[in-house]
Amino acid sequence: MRVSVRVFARLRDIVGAAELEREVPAGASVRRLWDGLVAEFPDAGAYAGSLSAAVNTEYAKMDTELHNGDEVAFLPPVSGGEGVATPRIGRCSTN
Amino acid sequence: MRVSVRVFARLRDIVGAAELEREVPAGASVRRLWDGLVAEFPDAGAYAGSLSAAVNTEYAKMDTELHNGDEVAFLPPVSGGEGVATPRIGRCSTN
Amino acid sequence: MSIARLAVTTERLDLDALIGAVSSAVEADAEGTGAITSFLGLVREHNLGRRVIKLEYEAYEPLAVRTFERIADEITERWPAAQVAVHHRVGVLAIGEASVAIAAASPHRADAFAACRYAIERIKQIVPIWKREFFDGGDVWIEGATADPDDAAAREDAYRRACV
Amino acid sequence: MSIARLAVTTERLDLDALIGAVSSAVEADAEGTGAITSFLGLVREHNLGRRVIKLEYEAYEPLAVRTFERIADEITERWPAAQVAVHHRVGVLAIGEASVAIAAASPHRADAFAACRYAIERIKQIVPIWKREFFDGGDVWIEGATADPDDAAAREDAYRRACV
Repeated sequence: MRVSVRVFARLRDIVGAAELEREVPAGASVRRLWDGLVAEFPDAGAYAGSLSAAVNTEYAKMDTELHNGDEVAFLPPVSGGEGVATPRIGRCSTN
Repeated sequence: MRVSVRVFARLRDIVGAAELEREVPAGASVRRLWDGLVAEFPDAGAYAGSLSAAVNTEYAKMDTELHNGDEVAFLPPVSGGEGVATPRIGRCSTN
Repeated sequence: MSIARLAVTTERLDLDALIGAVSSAVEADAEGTGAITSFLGLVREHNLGRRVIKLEYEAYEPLAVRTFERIADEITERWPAAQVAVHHRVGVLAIGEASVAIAAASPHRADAFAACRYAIERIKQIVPIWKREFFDGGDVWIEGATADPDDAAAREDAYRRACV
Repeated sequence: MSIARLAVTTERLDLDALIGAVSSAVEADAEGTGAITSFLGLVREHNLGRRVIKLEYEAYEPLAVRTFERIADEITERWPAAQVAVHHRVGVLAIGEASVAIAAASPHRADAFAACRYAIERIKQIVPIWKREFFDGGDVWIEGATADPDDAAAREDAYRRACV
């Protein structure tokens, strides 16, 4: 069966494209698809411990089962919000 | 010596004017001036325990000594900020 | 156009102007503004079971502005990188109108939130502003805190509420 | 004019529009809006000793909007009377521009502050948005948190930061 794959940010840079189409066996999991990508793009393997995934624009687990036509997204660690990292300066003591 | 007196909010309603001029003896304190006002306007006495005072637009203590020409303000409890009292509804537990 | 950072006014409050003022103040320092928080206090239609028609705010303006300055100094002492602006409106306000606007800017968000919250807590404690509530059936002066800027316990309470 | 309360956009952020949106949402309920808080996250010129030239934000937009909805639901669960609006900008942003704008409204100020702070903490944890920092000498993707909306510890951490 066929699924589309979306990748973002540095993972997109590694893969060299924002969107791919890939064949996976019937019943394959998100992890199976990911492992295939890492085989193609070894640098992506660095995200093994910090990756998130979504299927059809919902967050999904790595063992989620895929279906023909699914859109699977692989998400490196996120950094929305302010423009840069934000440590604390003032004297609030517990935060 | 002569001082001007400003009163606000409900205290102004009690006194019936926003500003007064009063004679006080040399060396009189804010408290002496206040006691004179309470003698004139007994309802003002209700503020004995909750009053603040200012002399020449700086917060002052009741024992602050007055000088000729001072502007003395008597301030009932304040309520700046939002439009009404603001209790808590949500589930932050310590506030 | 430059506006007073701390003011009592009869005009409608302009939060954007306050945000602009605090933002440029922080940008003058080395790190730059990373976070701006704001607070608007609005006139609510219901209070203690009464239907409110309007509120009237009255200030002892010169002391109110000096007290805003004192609060800004307290904020600088606690959160040296933060800048605040406060405008409080006086006169008659309709339901939904803003009585107070606060903007706080800082390089980092924790300080901007704390400075903004601290400002409103202290305003309610010590700024000589009063409000009269006109409700269905009468009117009443709302009396809150005895204003004492030197009350360390009140200041600590504001700090506790501001600090996560 | 009615705007989307939760959005990813390439346009300059309009905090006033967000404030208007949350204010009318609360006013529809019985108590009315008494407090509106807001947060703006701006692009700072300095980060980790680097001089930043610009930032580029990228989003997985449909999931980002769904995740804003999840955060709004979490806020309703914790602070039933609060309403929030969030717009996050994507594309290239210059120093001083706002990347995220949040407005939170509630009958009472404690809830409005908490809801606003909770929103930005959760956004940083779980919304699929990334930023690339262009600095003097190169560029780097800033990677923060592994996004896991079901991570109870992360959610609790956001709650702790939001709650005074």
